[in-house]
Amino acid sequence: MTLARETLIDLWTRMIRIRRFEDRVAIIAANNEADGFLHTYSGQEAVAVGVLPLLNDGDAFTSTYRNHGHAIARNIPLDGLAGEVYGKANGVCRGKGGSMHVADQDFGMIGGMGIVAGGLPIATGAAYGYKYLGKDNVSAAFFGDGAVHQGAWHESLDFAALFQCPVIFVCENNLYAESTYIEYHLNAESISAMAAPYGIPAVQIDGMDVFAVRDAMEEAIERGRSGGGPSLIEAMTYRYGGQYEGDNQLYKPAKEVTWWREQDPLLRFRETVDGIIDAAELDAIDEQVQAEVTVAFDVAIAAPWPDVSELTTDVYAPLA
Amino acid sequence: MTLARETLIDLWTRMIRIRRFEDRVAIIAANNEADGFLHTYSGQEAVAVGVLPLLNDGDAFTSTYRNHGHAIARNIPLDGLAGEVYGKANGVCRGKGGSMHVADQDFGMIGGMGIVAGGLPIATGAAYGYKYLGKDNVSAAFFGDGAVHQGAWHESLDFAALFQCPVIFVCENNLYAESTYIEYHLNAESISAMAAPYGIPAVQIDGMDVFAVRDAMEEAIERGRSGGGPSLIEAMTYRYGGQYEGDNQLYKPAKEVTWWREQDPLLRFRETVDGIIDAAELDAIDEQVQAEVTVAFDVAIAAPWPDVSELTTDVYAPLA
Amino acid sequence: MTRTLNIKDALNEALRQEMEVDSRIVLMGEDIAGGAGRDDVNPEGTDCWGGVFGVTKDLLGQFGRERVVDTAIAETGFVGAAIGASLVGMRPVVEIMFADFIGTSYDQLLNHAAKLRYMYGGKVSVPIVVRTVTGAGFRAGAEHSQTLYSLYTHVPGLKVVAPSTARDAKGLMLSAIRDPNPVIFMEHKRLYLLDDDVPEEPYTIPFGVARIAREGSDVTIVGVQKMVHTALDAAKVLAEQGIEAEVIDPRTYSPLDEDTILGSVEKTGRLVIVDESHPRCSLPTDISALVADKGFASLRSPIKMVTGPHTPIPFSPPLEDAFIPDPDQIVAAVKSQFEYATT
Amino acid sequence: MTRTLNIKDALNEALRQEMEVDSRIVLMGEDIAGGAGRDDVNPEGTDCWGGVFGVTKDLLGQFGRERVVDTAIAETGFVGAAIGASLVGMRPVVEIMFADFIGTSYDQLLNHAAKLRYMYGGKVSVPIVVRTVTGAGFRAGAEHSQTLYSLYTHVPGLKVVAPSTARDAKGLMLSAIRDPNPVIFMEHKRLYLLDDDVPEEPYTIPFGVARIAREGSDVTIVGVQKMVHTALDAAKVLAEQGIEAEVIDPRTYSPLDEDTILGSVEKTGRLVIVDESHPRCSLPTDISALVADKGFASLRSPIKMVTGPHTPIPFSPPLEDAFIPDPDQIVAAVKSQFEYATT
Ligand SMILES: Cc1ncc(C[n+]2csc(CCOP(=O)(O)OP(=O)(O)O)c2C)c(N)n1
Ligand SMILES: Cc1ncc(C[n+]2csc(CCOP(=O)(O)OP(=O)(O)O)c2C)c(N)n1
Ligand SMILES: [Mg+2]
Ligand SMILES: [Mg+2]
Repeated sequence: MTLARETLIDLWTRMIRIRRFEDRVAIIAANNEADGFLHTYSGQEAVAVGVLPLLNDGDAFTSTYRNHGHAIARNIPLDGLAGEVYGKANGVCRGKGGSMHVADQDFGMIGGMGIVAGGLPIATGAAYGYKYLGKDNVSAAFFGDGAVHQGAWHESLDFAALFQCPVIFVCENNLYAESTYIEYHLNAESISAMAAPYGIPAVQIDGMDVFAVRDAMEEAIERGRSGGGPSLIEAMTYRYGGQYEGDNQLYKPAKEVTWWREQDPLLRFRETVDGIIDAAELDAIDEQVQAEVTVAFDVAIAAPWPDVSELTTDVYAPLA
Repeated sequence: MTLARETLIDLWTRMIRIRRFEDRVAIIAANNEADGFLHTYSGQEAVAVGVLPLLNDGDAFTSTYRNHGHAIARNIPLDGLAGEVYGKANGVCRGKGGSMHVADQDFGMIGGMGIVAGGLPIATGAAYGYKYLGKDNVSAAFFGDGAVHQGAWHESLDFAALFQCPVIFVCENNLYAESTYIEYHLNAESISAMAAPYGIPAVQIDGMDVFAVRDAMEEAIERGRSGGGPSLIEAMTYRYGGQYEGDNQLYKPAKEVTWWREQDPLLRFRETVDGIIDAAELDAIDEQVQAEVTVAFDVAIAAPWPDVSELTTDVYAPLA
Repeated sequence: MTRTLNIKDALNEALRQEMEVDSRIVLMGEDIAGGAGRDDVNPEGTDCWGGVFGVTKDLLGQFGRERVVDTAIAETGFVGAAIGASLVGMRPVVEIMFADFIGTSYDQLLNHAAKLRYMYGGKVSVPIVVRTVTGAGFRAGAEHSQTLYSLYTHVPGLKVVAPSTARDAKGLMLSAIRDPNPVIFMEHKRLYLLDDDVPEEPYTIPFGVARIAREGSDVTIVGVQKMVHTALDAAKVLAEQGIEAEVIDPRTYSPLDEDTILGSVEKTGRLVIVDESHPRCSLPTDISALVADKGFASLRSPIKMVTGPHTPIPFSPPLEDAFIPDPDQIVAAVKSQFEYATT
Repeated sequence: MTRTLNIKDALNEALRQEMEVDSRIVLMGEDIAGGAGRDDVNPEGTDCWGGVFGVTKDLLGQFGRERVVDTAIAETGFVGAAIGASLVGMRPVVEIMFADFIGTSYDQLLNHAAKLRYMYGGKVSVPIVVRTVTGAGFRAGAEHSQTLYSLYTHVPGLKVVAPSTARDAKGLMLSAIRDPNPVIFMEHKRLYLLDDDVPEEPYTIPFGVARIAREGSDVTIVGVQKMVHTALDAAKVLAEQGIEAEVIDPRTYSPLDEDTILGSVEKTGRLVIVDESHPRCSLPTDISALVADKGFASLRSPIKMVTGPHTPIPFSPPLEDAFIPDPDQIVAAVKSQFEYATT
């Protein structure tokens, strides 16, 4: 383990924060305490936390409807995130976006997008912009295993390759697109194999191992910043929740669930740092994070609704 | 040469008919005798004639704006084609389509489509339909080298592979997408290489050699009819005209033009059949074809315009 | 024989009944059965989803994966494939999961489904049905709540249908499947559970014939899909105040039953159109313009439109509620017309 | 200082002048320079196309391939990339070669360009310009002749601009580029060669301000883009018959200058709207509905719309000519209004 102790603690903190936040979201959903489609990220923590802390200020990324984990991995404050889940005035988007459209550009998070593969052209364009403007920033685009069939997916990789944009395409391959199993819909050997015709370097990695993700991301970022163009990372992972809360997941074999639960990214992290960091220390962080989550939701619940006048604001930016 | 003499004569007749028809179209365009964008097929004859005579009754194909050659290779009568170029009532589409939208389903020609890659999903669906209906038909989809960047291209190959549709994707790689050279825009080694992730068998062939095209098509058709799913053929070819008539083609190096002119499909055909068919016989067919073309255009010129009342017909099919 | 069914189940029944008698019909879409690739896990013939809203529930069990086809997430691919399949003799019914996703397949509808017949001189037709889900009020945010009726209605060659009751849903779906043209069939997500008396046997409702949801003599209110019900609520309030509203549900937007609307306005002299869509170049403007031309002589007061604002649809519950027209706004619009008449 | 320029050249000048002072601007599109990958063949800095209609001609020579970027044929890719680039500080101006191709990139405009600012609580803006080419009359057939103004105007978050003169084209283009919002800039292919006096120096024309192309007191005719000129032709004929038409060019459809239209109708009492688009859920219905509500009291006769029919656009020259509204139809519409007034 070559990482500094404080980095390890930081990775753990972000991962456990995602898990505890989503635990709460699942309860809220089960109790019908919040509206809308809620897509939880539990199980996939190692991907967000392997990727996102490595972005610099000025870098950017696009996310999907399954974005809480991405927001938390970027240290977007939990109360604003909880507020957005409810649609409260304290939400990061003042409640206008909701759970599927969390965004905070101050943290590089262009935003959560509800259209499958819809964010990829935009992340690609951000990278194009960096290159044009002479900045050494990179962008990242998260997408799922189901997104590779979209025309937008193809056109993004195509554009990125043509103009050698420093964008990193991060596939969270959790084996399911809604209720559809990957072996049904994927024509290729793997998603990383699909990058070949574009000449985009691609790797398939263990997405339950935050260190493996981080290594792949470091390589991709290095490539991007040094003018080497786009990369694709296929992180094999698993979502514990349904497509959204309420999905009964009849399509998942029990054995598969058990196997992946044994790969739990938090568990794997504990194993890796065994002997370096005391379990009690990790537990203490967990407890502290749980308190944070409670406070965040308390704040959100107490927060006012946006004023109805906000319905018609923010449609157009004012002329300079 | 294992092909029967009459087949050879037939191939020659269709190829020279395309060339002579397009010669006339070029003159018409130069003299401003017909309206609209006119995309000629000269130089690419071996592709259409290698592919299309092999389709059976009940098979179908989609074409592009550059479709005269495809229509002629299917033996669609020249007068209806010439009429369509003018927009006359005797046109195959009664003048409503025009040069870019030639169609005659009685000949399996679903039609010419003006949207790059727009026909691919439709040809794929026709093949899907054949399979569902238990027919052993196949479909084909023509597209250019520029079309591979479209989302629709990707989604078509993807769908065809997923459902193992008996569709043959025929790329007419003439090195240019409008004025843009293939080495600028293509990320892959070749277009045939782009089929790999879909698991679609693909070949790159000499598209100036009608026999090479025919061989590849025979193999693809055999695959399709026997349940082996889709295929892709990349035929390397060259268009002698501009993107459309009037394009001054400043982007083509003279050397390149000369080289490809030496590969002329008619010339190549003559070389191949040298010793089997007398040059004089081929010349005689050429002359006869020229007379046919003259008659077809005479008919078209003499034909009436569609009645203005036709403006509002054919929008909706009547209820049964 | 009629029973009570909700819209979801009425649509399901229409699909089932027609599939039973016409083997050319296949259903295609994302997770319309569900569990594709996992038939080892699901008990034989069980669909684990049956569509996000359950409209295609249990059809897999009866018809199998050949006819209830889960696709990849590739709307251009499968909408285009449906067009192609229809050209060789099939009758595909495809689902675009949310109307908001129109942009991912719009070219296939705009330039192909809608135009092939015309461009090709009347020789072909494209008998497909595109089912899609409209509407706000589900807390689904800006990209899963739009209606977008006008984006389809503008396009010659498409037919556009949007039922507001279960009885209409079944009859219109059967008409849609049997229609030889491309039909966009719009289902409102907040109406799926609405009950109505629905005949058991198959029946069709012709396109281009509006339904008069309530008769009245004082004002005509045209409701667009879910807004039919909001208009009926408003009509009750108005009735208490002595104003009898006639509420019209056009049911199909292309073709539009112009005569029923014009006839009603001739009787009432007043027109209010209610739609949750954005206001610009919309169905309300379409209907208003119709009447401002052909029904002008009957009009006694300004034509009022009650619509969503020119803003994306917000997630936040109070904002979304404010986005959607409510009965009060309709009542106020009607009242303004009566005040106008007396000034 | 003004000189005579046509619309094509006025647009070219606007792009050039703004690119000279703002290095954040890049142009992107298919063959907007031309000859990409063949710079060995073309004399240094020569574009062999400069766009299909030559609007971007010679800009390559001045700005190079870094700023005049030929893309692959992938509208979703490059429109989306423009959105992303705008978010990190660029000002992309992209070309969708024909408005008909909207379907290949519509999702990026509908759900992203138009909505990001709103969904994300006002923190971002998307300063892109999407140039595209509209209109019939070029014998370009059903898939290269549409206008489709309403498909953009319906969408909150987009601005929609469509100049009908060279002076407006230049001033509106400069406003479009400087606007912090996504602007759809629609250029009519049959107007490119139309001359006008155009100031040499850069200038802007604000959005939402209509141009009164002709003053008149008897009837208001609103012309949509090219139809402004057809309306002016009709106005001449009408003038000979003693009817003075006021002809209004809204210039921008979103935002729309409601006041100028309402003010004119207040004066004239009659409204005719002329548009070559398909009639349903269109700009004419939008404008008619506006006046049938807010201008009702001024109206002396039915609002008439002169539009293309509800059919795809035919290729055949006489059919296409019949598709496009002509001055006679406008005159007839106005006459019908005067006859109405006297019955
Ligand atoms: C264009 C489009 N089509 C369909 C949907 C509906 N939809 C939302 S999520 C989803 C599945 C996506 O699966 P995947 O890409 O694997 O992402 P995951 O949810 O597993 O992270 C689908 C089909 C959508 N949002 N956008
Ligand atoms: C979606 C779309 N984008 C752009 C165009 C404009 N366009 C027409 S032909 C063409 C070039 C196509 O090149 P290629 O696919 O190589 O075909 P070729 O003409 O060489 O046969 C372009 C860009 C179009 N018709 N459709
Ligand atoms: Mg997935
Ligand atoms: Mg080409």
